[in-house]
Amino acid sequence: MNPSKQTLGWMYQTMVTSRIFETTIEKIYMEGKSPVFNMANGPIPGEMHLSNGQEPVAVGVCAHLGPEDIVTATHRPHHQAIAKGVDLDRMTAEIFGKATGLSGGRGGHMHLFDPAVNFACAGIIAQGMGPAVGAALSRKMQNKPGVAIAFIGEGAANQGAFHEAMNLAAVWKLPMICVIEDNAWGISVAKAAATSVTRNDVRAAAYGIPGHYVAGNDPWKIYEVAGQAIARARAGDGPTLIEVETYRLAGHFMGDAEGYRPKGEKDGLFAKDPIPAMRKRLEADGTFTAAELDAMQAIADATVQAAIRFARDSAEPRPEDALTAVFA
Amino acid sequence: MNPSKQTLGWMYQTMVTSRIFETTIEKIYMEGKSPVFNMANGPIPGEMHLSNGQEPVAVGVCAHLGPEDIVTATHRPHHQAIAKGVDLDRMTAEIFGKATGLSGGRGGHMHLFDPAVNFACAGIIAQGMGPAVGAALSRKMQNKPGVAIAFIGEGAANQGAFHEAMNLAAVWKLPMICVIEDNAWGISVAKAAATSVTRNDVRAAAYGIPGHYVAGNDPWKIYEVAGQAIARARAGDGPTLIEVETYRLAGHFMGDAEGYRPKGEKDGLFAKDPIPAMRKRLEADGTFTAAELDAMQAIADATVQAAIRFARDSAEPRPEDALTAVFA
Amino acid sequence: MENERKLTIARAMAEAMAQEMRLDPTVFVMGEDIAQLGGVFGNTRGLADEFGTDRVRDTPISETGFISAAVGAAMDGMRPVVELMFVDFFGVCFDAIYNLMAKNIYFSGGNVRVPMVLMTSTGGGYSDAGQHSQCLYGSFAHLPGMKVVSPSNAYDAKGLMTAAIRDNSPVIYMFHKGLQGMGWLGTEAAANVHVPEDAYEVEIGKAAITREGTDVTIVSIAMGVHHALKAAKVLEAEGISAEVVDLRSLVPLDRDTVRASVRKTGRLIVVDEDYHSYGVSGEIIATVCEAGDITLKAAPRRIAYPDVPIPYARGMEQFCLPNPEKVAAAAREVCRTTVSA
Amino acid sequence: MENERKLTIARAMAEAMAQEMRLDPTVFVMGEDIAQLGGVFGNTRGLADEFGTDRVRDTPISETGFISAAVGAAMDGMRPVVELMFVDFFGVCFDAIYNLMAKNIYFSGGNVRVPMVLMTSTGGGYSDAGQHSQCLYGSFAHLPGMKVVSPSNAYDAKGLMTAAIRDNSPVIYMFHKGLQGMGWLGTEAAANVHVPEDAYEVEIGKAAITREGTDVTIVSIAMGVHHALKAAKVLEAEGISAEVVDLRSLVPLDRDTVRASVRKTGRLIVVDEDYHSYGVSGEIIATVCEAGDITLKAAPRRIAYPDVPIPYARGMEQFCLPNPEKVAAAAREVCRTTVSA
Ligand SMILES: Cc1ncc(C[n+]2csc(CCOP(=O)(O)OP(=O)(O)O)c2C)c(N)n1
Ligand SMILES: Cc1ncc(C[n+]2csc(CCOP(=O)(O)OP(=O)(O)O)c2C)c(N)n1
Ligand SMILES: [Mg+2]
Ligand SMILES: [Mg+2]
Repeated sequence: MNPSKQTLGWMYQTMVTSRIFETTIEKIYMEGKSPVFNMANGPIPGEMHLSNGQEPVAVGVCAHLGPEDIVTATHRPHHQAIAKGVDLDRMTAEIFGKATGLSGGRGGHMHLFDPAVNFACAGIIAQGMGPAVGAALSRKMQNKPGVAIAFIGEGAANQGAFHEAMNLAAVWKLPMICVIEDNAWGISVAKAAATSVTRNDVRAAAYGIPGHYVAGNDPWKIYEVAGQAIARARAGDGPTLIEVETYRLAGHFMGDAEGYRPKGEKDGLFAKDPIPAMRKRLEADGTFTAAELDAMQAIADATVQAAIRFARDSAEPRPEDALTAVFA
Repeated sequence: MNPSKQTLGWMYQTMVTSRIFETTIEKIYMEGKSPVFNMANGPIPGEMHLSNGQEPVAVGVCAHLGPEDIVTATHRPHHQAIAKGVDLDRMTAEIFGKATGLSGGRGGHMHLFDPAVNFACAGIIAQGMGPAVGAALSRKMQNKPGVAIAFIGEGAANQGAFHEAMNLAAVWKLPMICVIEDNAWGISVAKAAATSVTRNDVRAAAYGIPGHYVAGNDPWKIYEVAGQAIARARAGDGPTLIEVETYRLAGHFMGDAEGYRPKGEKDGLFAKDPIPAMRKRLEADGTFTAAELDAMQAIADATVQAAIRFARDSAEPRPEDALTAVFA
Repeated sequence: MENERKLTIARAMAEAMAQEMRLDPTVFVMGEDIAQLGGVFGNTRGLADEFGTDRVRDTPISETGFISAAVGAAMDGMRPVVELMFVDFFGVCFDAIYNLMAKNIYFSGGNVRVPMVLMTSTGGGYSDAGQHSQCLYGSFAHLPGMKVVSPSNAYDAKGLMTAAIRDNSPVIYMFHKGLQGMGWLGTEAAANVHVPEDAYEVEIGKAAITREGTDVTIVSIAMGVHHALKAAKVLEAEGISAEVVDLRSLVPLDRDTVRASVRKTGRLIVVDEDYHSYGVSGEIIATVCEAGDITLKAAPRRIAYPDVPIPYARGMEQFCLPNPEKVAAAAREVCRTTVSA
Repeated sequence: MENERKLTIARAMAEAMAQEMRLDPTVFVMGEDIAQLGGVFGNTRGLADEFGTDRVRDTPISETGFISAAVGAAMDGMRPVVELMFVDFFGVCFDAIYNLMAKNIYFSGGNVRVPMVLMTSTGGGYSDAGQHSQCLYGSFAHLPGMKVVSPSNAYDAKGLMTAAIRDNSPVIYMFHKGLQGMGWLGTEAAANVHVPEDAYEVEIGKAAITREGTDVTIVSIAMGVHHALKAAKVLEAEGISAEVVDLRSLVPLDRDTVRASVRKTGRLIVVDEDYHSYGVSGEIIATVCEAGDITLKAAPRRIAYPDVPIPYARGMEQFCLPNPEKVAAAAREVCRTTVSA
């Protein structure tokens, strides 16, 4: 299963959008946070988990999805949200804590909800597993189309919720897929120190379902493996477990000194940055010209800058509105 | 690894003790509960989960254990407690809610604690998994001998705690073994309706550890497989996952009408009752004479009757002592 | 009246679910042993026969899995009614409840609905020991984002279940085992009352004055209401007139009804089978005392479960539990004492 | 005095652990990111270097697994100090905490000990949103079998940690992120106080009168104590003398100290960063009102977190949080009002 030219263009442009979004957010996050770094300050307070380096997973999977499909994401949700088509203006406004944000500033960067494209995320490790299973169950019971993807980190595969949800999806043969982004680290703890198996795809055997491991953070391979799993789910053949090797180019969150990384690891990762790599390949195999790719980059940049502007220009929520929207 | 004659005698006698204990308890439990069955009444109130049929698992595993080894059991703990050497008098008194009980009547049949033989149990599904891992960790850190066995039901293998504990035991290579008693049912829910794999031993692959399935509720085979796993653990080679096919001859708890069982299932089970089967084989292969086996049965019976007498004759706890022993 | 149909709470709950399932195809029920077995406490009996095991589905013993799945289904347009067999088991799945189910509406700024009911059994009294006998009312009511109800009788049981299923927000529906109408749990007969056949709602958040009185207000919920009513009867013979307030709902809490009653009687007793400290009993007392316009004739009292795990032995458990005698004794005391003003 | 050694709470906690680890080989520390990283909130910094990663061990993200493992280790003679990174995560592992750790002593009739400490971070104020900013004091304090402490300053932090590690019963040790002395969390400087180098214990279950006063008692814990102290300073200038009670421990609760203070001042304000209803604030008010011998000059007041999930946006979060201004305003009100007796 090879991505079409159009899909490849979408994948590249989406990866670039995500990257530009994050490098822009990264800078803005630091506003008001120097000389003293205090999370509480600046236009974007609180924790900030960047996903740069992990874009291939988001686009390789979401290239197969429509708005009706469901994605549950994690505390590191930007790349997935962007790939799923979450309204970038309102998402950015949410990250700025503005009244125009997806939830009017109640959620913040770890709680982005866009029901229009069936996207949700959460700050608790593996918490999205069950909701993805439930959405898949809902579709199956209602005989409605749609698959549900739960993205988690490799560290989350050691959480009980992972096990319960996978078993449930398998027993009920639901159109659900768990995609594990293996970025080798759960904050400061290396995968090998936390996980009793080298690759989480082998855990599929515990549920009698297919398991796949994709090495190399490669958008093409991710696209292919995800495509098969999603087709399988749409055909009513049940869940799949996919683990993808990817790289976290930034710290766990902003402010992380990353002292736990072995020396030189970061340099190695930057050398493998998937965005220049994809660009190189797209140019080399003649899919797109440099000019076309530059144009995509320009569109991505404009999209992000517009979203930032929207967010900056939006009004703060009324403080007392904190007391509203508890119940539906 | 074949059990010695002495071990076989212990195994048989322990199985018979457990069986006589349960049939006796079964009768006493009904005292005061007719004509109207009300759990609150009689000398033994509350829920009562019988283990008859499942004795081979308890003796096949515990034959390899000494008092220093750790067992965490479940809501269905009698056979395991007896096989582990829990003080039967005080255990019985606890089930009668007496002051002389293992915890002076505070725990009851689902909360039997005998620190002298490192036995504990719990009423929450899979709750004993973590404590077994922790006891194994304690031994490893202190360089003290001992393995920890967590007994659970096949239904418990779908609980998150199972997954987290197995991964932890494997990552830390601890002397811990999980023994799953597969009695085909979790209350009224059949294994196939709850579990995405036919046999839970395949889940060992999710932790990179050995997994074994023992068919036929066979004390000899259980002894052998458990023996290998325990030797492995004692040698420092880490955990094992074992599932044993066994049979629940009674209802889930007393009062269960068992309407969910397919017709004829119970008859089939009684035909496979492991105690007469073991007796037959021990006689047939000349290990013990009928008279010897009768003598064991008589000892078992006397042991149980003495425990019942002890419990019946013991004083009730003082009601106000309910307020004591909250803190150590 | 004599010929009016009486139901147990268990049957009233099942009837409400069945009626809503007939009306609304998105309603479904899920939990352990709720299909073929009809629920360990009888409250889903008959549903699998009528609606099939697709809509009435047994689950694995994976509370985190299926409760968080219910949240996902609810966000996707379904109306799940989920059972946590004993409330005591909330510890294995509380993240799915308090941190997910209860918060997603807020996190979405009200843009998603989470129309689900989590029903769970509470209560002791039959020696089921420390992991099967708790009420934990306070543990749920303390945390924002979920409504919390608990009926004391079958009429309320049906009406609250109907209201809960129709609610677009998550509702915790706590049913006390001793009121279920299951003989094997030694059921309280007074919970079996007339239940109309047609569907109706009991408003979530409205307390009921179950008995009017003038000397002392006894506030409680679920089983405690029956203790209060029995005490009130005894007290009446002694010339003490007790008003009994059945909260029915802890979230929202009908503070107005509680305050109005105490404003009238000047005396307050709270009966709570949940643990004593940091729970329902303290909240009700604080609600009255902080009002500022209520003059108490005696210090408020609470009959609650002491702060100890629930013991197995009958004598010990009964020593700890609230009962009509304890309530009556407290009422006598507060009616004797008068605060020197 | 000027030259006395001051520590942050984070360092005081680490020092207590290190000293106990030197004394007692059974003490060990376990949690996520506590070894090489030294704890996300700095409270285990340096321990892995001194004691190695066998005794200071990073865990997988498996809170149920490692907390229940700690219970097993504690029952087997070890003294684990375990970290739950944010208290907000308690939902994924509460069974291991409230139903296992807290109950095994009782279930065993006192025949086993469970000497373990569960330390966990609490509190908001820096826009970490609804799953990383809660206090949940009441959720832990409500359930029997675990002691619950929370220091407001480094002296108490060290002494309570030492006492907790030496205790044979489980202790929940809650540290407020805003008091940790981690600059990136905008720390409260007044929490950094003199800490003696030698090991010492602060008794679990004893409140402290942090400031004496005569007009109003302000009861709080952890961060709330600093709000109270700041308010007291402002009030002093206005002629209102506030007494500040730092509970330090919620279980056991030092009801005597609270009551004695209110008996003296006649007025009560509770400051609680945990949710308003069914929690700490209600319990403290009830404790005073049910005493029977305390005449209040004004209705008790509470400044607590409203019953809503914690919002992300700065303005919304600050609107909800207790702060010195809200405390001072409430104090002015209660000191103006006098209950008509
Ligand atoms: C239940 C729970 N435990 C711990 C945390 C704290 N935490 C946040 S992110 C994280 C690491 C997650 O690692 P991984 O799943 O690999 O995702 P990554 O951060 O690498 O994307 C941890 C431990 C949490 N949010 N929830
Ligand atoms: C967390 C939790 N969920 C549900 C229950 C109720 N429950 C008690 S026993 C049981 C069935 C257990 O099945 P299995 O593990 O196979 O053990 P068995 O009863 O067959 O021995 C259930 C669901 C419980 N005690 N704890
Ligand atoms: Mg990771
Ligand atoms: Mg079973």
